Amino acid sequence: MAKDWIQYVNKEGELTEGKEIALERTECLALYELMVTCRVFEHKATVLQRQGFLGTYASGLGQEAAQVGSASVLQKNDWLFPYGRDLGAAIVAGIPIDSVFLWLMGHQERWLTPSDIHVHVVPPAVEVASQIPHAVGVAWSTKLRREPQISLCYFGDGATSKGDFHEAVNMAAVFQVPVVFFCENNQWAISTPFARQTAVESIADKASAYGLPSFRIDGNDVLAVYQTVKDVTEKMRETYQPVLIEAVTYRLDAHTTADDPRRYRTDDEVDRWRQLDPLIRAKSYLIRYHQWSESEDDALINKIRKRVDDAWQRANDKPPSRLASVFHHVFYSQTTDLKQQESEVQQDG
Amino acid sequence: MAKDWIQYVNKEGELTEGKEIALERTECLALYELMVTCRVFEHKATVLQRQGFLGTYASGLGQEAAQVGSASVLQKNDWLFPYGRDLGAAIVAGIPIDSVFLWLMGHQERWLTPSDIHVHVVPPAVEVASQIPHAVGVAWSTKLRREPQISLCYFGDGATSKGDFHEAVNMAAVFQVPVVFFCENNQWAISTPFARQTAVESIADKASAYGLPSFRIDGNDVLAVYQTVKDVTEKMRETYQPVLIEAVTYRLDAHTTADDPRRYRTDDEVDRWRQLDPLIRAKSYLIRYHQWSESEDDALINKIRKRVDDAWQRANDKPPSRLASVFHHVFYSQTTDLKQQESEVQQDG
Amino acid sequence: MAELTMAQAINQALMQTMAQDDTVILLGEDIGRNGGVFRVTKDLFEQFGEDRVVDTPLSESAILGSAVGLAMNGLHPVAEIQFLGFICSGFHQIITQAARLRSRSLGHFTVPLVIRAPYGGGIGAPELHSDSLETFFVHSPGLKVVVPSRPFDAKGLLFSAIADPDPVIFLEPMPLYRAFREEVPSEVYFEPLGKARVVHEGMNLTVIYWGSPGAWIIPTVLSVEKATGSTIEVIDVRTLSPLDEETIIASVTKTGRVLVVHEAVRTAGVGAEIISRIMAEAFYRMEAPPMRVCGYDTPYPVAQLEREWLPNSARVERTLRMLLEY
Amino acid sequence: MAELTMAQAINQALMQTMAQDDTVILLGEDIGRNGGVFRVTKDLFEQFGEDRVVDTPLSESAILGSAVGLAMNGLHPVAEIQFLGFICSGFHQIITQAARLRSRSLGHFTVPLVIRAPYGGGIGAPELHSDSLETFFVHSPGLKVVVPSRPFDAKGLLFSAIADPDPVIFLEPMPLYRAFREEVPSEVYFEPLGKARVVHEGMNLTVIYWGSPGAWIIPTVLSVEKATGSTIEVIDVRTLSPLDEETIIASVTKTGRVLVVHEAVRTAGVGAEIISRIMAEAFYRMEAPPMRVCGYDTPYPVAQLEREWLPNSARVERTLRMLLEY
Ligand SMILES: Cc1ncc(C[n+]2csc(CCOP(=O)(O)OP(=O)(O)O)c2C)c(N)n1
Ligand SMILES: Cc1ncc(C[n+]2csc(CCOP(=O)(O)OP(=O)(O)O)c2C)c(N)n1
Ligand SMILES: [Mg+2]
Ligand SMILES: [Mg+2]
Repeated sequence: MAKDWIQYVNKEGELTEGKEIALERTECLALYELMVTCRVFEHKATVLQRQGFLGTYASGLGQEAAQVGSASVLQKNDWLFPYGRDLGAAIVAGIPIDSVFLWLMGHQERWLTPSDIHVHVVPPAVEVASQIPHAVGVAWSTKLRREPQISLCYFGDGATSKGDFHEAVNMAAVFQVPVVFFCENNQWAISTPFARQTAVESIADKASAYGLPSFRIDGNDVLAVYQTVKDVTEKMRETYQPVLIEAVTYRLDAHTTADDPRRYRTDDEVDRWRQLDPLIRAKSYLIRYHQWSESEDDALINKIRKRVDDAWQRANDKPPSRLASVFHHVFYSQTTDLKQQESEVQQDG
Repeated sequence: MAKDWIQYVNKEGELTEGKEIALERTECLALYELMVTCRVFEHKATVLQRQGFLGTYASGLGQEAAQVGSASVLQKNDWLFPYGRDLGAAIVAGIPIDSVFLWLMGHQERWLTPSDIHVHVVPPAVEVASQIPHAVGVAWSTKLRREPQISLCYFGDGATSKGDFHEAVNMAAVFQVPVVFFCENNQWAISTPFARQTAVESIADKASAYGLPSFRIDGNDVLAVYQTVKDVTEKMRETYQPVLIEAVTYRLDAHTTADDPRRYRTDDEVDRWRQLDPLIRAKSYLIRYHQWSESEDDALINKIRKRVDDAWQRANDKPPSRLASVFHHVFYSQTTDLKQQESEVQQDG
Repeated sequence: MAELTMAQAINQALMQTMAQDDTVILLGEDIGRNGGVFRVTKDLFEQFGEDRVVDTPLSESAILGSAVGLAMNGLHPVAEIQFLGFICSGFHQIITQAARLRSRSLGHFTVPLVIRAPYGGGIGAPELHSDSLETFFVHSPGLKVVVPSRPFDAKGLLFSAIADPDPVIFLEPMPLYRAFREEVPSEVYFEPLGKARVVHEGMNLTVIYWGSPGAWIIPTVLSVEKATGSTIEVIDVRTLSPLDEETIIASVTKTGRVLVVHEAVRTAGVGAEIISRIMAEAFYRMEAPPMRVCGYDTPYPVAQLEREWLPNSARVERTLRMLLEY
Repeated sequence: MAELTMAQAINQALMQTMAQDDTVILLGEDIGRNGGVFRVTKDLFEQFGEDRVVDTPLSESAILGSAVGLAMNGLHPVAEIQFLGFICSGFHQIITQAARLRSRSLGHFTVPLVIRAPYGGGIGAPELHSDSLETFFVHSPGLKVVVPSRPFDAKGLLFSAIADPDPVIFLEPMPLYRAFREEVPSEVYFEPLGKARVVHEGMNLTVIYWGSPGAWIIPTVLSVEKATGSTIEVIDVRTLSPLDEETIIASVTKTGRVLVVHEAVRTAGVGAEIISRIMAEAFYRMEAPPMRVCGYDTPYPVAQLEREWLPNSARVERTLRMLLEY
């Protein structure tokens, strides 16, 4: 479909003409392992949701290259602003899988952040685009302190229609603060196709309204994503200049487990994109250039399945939530009102 | 300063090379008379404000060409969405001057619209950018009815930083509804210079994010404004395609009567723009090409002064506002609550 | 008469209004081909086409703001906000714009707009999908606020809302969309805005509610009546703005005791307004302190806790007994 | 001690906090070189430079949203909204974001943010410049809401607001910016959030207010006291969230009569919450119906009508007499 995008590896897993890849085998394998982790997690979550263990779930199936390629660039104390479909990215950045399960269970310990986490991972934005100004503020704070940290802010194609996208990107450009605005253009916002979201053909085009550099990349090519985000952020750590990246990808699954995509898109379209599956591509690349084998692949998948299953076990073993927890964390010090309401509950209980 | 803008008449009042003007003397004079009306109104209002008759007042001094050139293109049943500095444009479109004075007085009969008005003039937007989605909705309604009416929506450079600008322009482009998004880029938003509003050099550049055609015009050249808006709207009445126009102009006066611009901008800058005063230019053009004379000019100004003075007289003669009026026009049918609150007031009164 | 769920009743009202009146158009996110995330606008796209059932970009402010413009020029837009929590990013277009255009223009411009939104808790949804924000609108003059709690009302109130010459916020309790069916007349009918409904008559206490508690309040009340020998009047307010003070005052004047139940957080909720009016008008008739069972003063909780956090049968029963013993 | 206006007292608090603590930064429209449209941030730009006193683009949502981000990473932003009415277009960044980030992240991320806004009526401003919207914030758990009514409180409360680890909405009554001066300590001091102030003691009636009525309420009360021989207790709530229920209940328990005065429209205003709490806690002590003198339930009126529309001395006096005669 698209022209003028950055691609390193084509859908057959071959290096795109004129491109070189600086990554060693182990580095490529590490990216692949993360993608497999996301994929296995997506499958597990979908199954658990069907079994009634999790609430409505928005799968990132098909967007693993975009998420892994970008999130794995982050360094210590960088910031990640995921939205609700970026659970894979959050896992890559260090949120434990069991914590993500707890979030999906609607457990009181949702999004518990380990104290030794390397990257600041903000809880996923549920209100579309609301996280974008936050990322600008955090980036602004790092710039004010002359620190090299950057903020990586994810959002979907739908989010670009929101005022918050506009106000935040504009402000970042005015103040030149180090945010990577990373759009996972997965072609749909629930049932709304990209063409109904905007009259332009590419999100990357929107950068010219703000005076930002922008890049359009093959979002199903993990190496293109990784290399672009790496180059962009290395520069950004010195220049503080914000950048808009559009990763062209596709939501292979339903919008959420409550959605039936057959109402609004064709199987044909989905099939076409299935052929561009980022995992297949990465695997083909590994086989072609790094002697990756099916048996190694199976072993990897099994290892990760076990890891995800164990995480689920830990999440499921948590004691159920207790209402008393809601009265904490509203404020730093509990107010008299909340103290009283908590004690009412306890009397009742 | 700017390149790539549309100009018909330069600051000496000479026709710009390669341009032709199709307007007759009487048509040019009509535009000039409207500009003089705006200017005389601005002066009168400023004086009345100082004398304590009016509330805070935002003068459009220096923006007369932009306002008159655009608003006078409107035809029967077109829609005008002014913002608070567009009182001149509203007068051009048919709001009686006394009604505008009442609005500025904070009188209950603010913005009383004559029933035989030709253009729908919405009360000026006080909340920056809030009118832009309204203009889109109205344009949408005319398109749905296959009617040729267009909506002319004014806003300042500051307004382009608002989410409402973005969401509305984007939506207009997606649905292709007939709005002229007309930005009076007067270089300042109160004390905030244009360069602090956006990192790009021109508002017209922002159109590429939405897929709209855009034009950048010399906003102090009434003929350039008139001709551009005329061409754009003629086409729009058939194609329904929205357009973004940036009229480059300058706010010669303070932001409002409560503002002291010497805190944030230099006299030099203001002086430079004074030389580009749209009235001087239009007058020079008339003198040069249409034998306009100083004595005719004086007579015109006097005629208009009288007209504005009379309007003020009528406004000032209105009986003062009565609190009872606030309980009407909240809803079409007064609610029991409001009925009761009104009667309380009347008992008190 | 067919037995319909509330989702079906609303769908039918939209279908019939649109068939009768081609100035009615719908706009919102995913309401067209997808029929809405709750399928409330199902089949309308197929029936009326994309000019009248419009999937918009993901832009709450532009949805609401352009709906204001549509309404100003004689159309009757029905805008959907996908979940009430997401109305906050278009809030100004309601509070400072839709609600004030009539008074701003002395009636020259008007905004016959309905804003529909699924709302309230209890379906295990993610964060921000379950908030009860009605107070914001009740506190904003120029808006009407309607909350049906059964299919019959939903249909009849929606007709009235669309016919109303002013902006109406029409809140649809999500758990009630498919909670139960009831007989709903197939024709067009108008339930008046601003009129509460006495659901159950009683002499000793008045319970006032709106929305989701409608699904369980009567059994709860019946069991307390049975256990205590008292009789309890139950009022479904249905319209939160304007409030039907008359019905409320008449009831508490008779009973002398009142409990207001709402899902919104307690502090500064609409329950406070109702109690204040009761105390202003029926001070000497009250025999016990007016009470409230509401959401606690915290952000809406995670799914595992919502049933306990929300007003529920146990909490209401306990409070009713306390009130009756006063 | 110098005699300062409230504008000066706020300015001094900002100046001193910023001098002591370089994590405090200001952002907003026209607060820098221009010193704010009310000159409240005067000289701060010159003193602390453009990195710490930042003129932003005209973007309420990005001001508030980026301030959330600044606060999340350890700064203490003080964001100014030029007039409270304009907060509505960034509303979600407060209600769904700033207020909830602590609970959403179980305390891992916090938002020590102060949002300052001039507010209230009485200065003849254009539309949307005079709205009292405090109810919205009081009804949103996770926010504190502060309204000073005199220079001394303004300074001491602002220090506390900036030191507070949670988001605080700090509302500055416009007519009080320069209405009067009073002695304000030159040093840093903290007036506690969540504590009301008994301004005047009395036995027969309690008047509760916040903000602008502070400029005229005492003379009004004194004249009623004199004319009736009663004594009237006057409470400046100062913090609307959390409410100082203790002080309020203690007072009405003693007086048995209450009047709440606020500029916000009456229906679902904070007055309703205060009355509901009073009736819950002091039902048997009340000797007369609780009353309210508030803005009427209409959009804020044109300048020529605001003095009559707002609570004013005449309206309050009349209601006090009525209450005392009950
Ligand atoms: C402000 C807001 N409006 C509506 C919604 C409901 N909603 C959740 S996801 C979604 C679509 C988002 O599309 P996009 O940004 O493209 O992300 P994707 O789901 O495709 O990954 C919508 C409308 C929301 N969460 N927030
Ligand atoms: C949403 C909003 N924020 C802030 C204000 C206060 N304000 C009034 S005019 C103005 C500047 C507007 O600048 P611009 O759009 O360039 O128009 P100009 O005044 O220059 O004509 C501001 C900040 C407002 N009216 N509305
Ligand atoms: Mg998408
Ligand atoms: Mg400007």
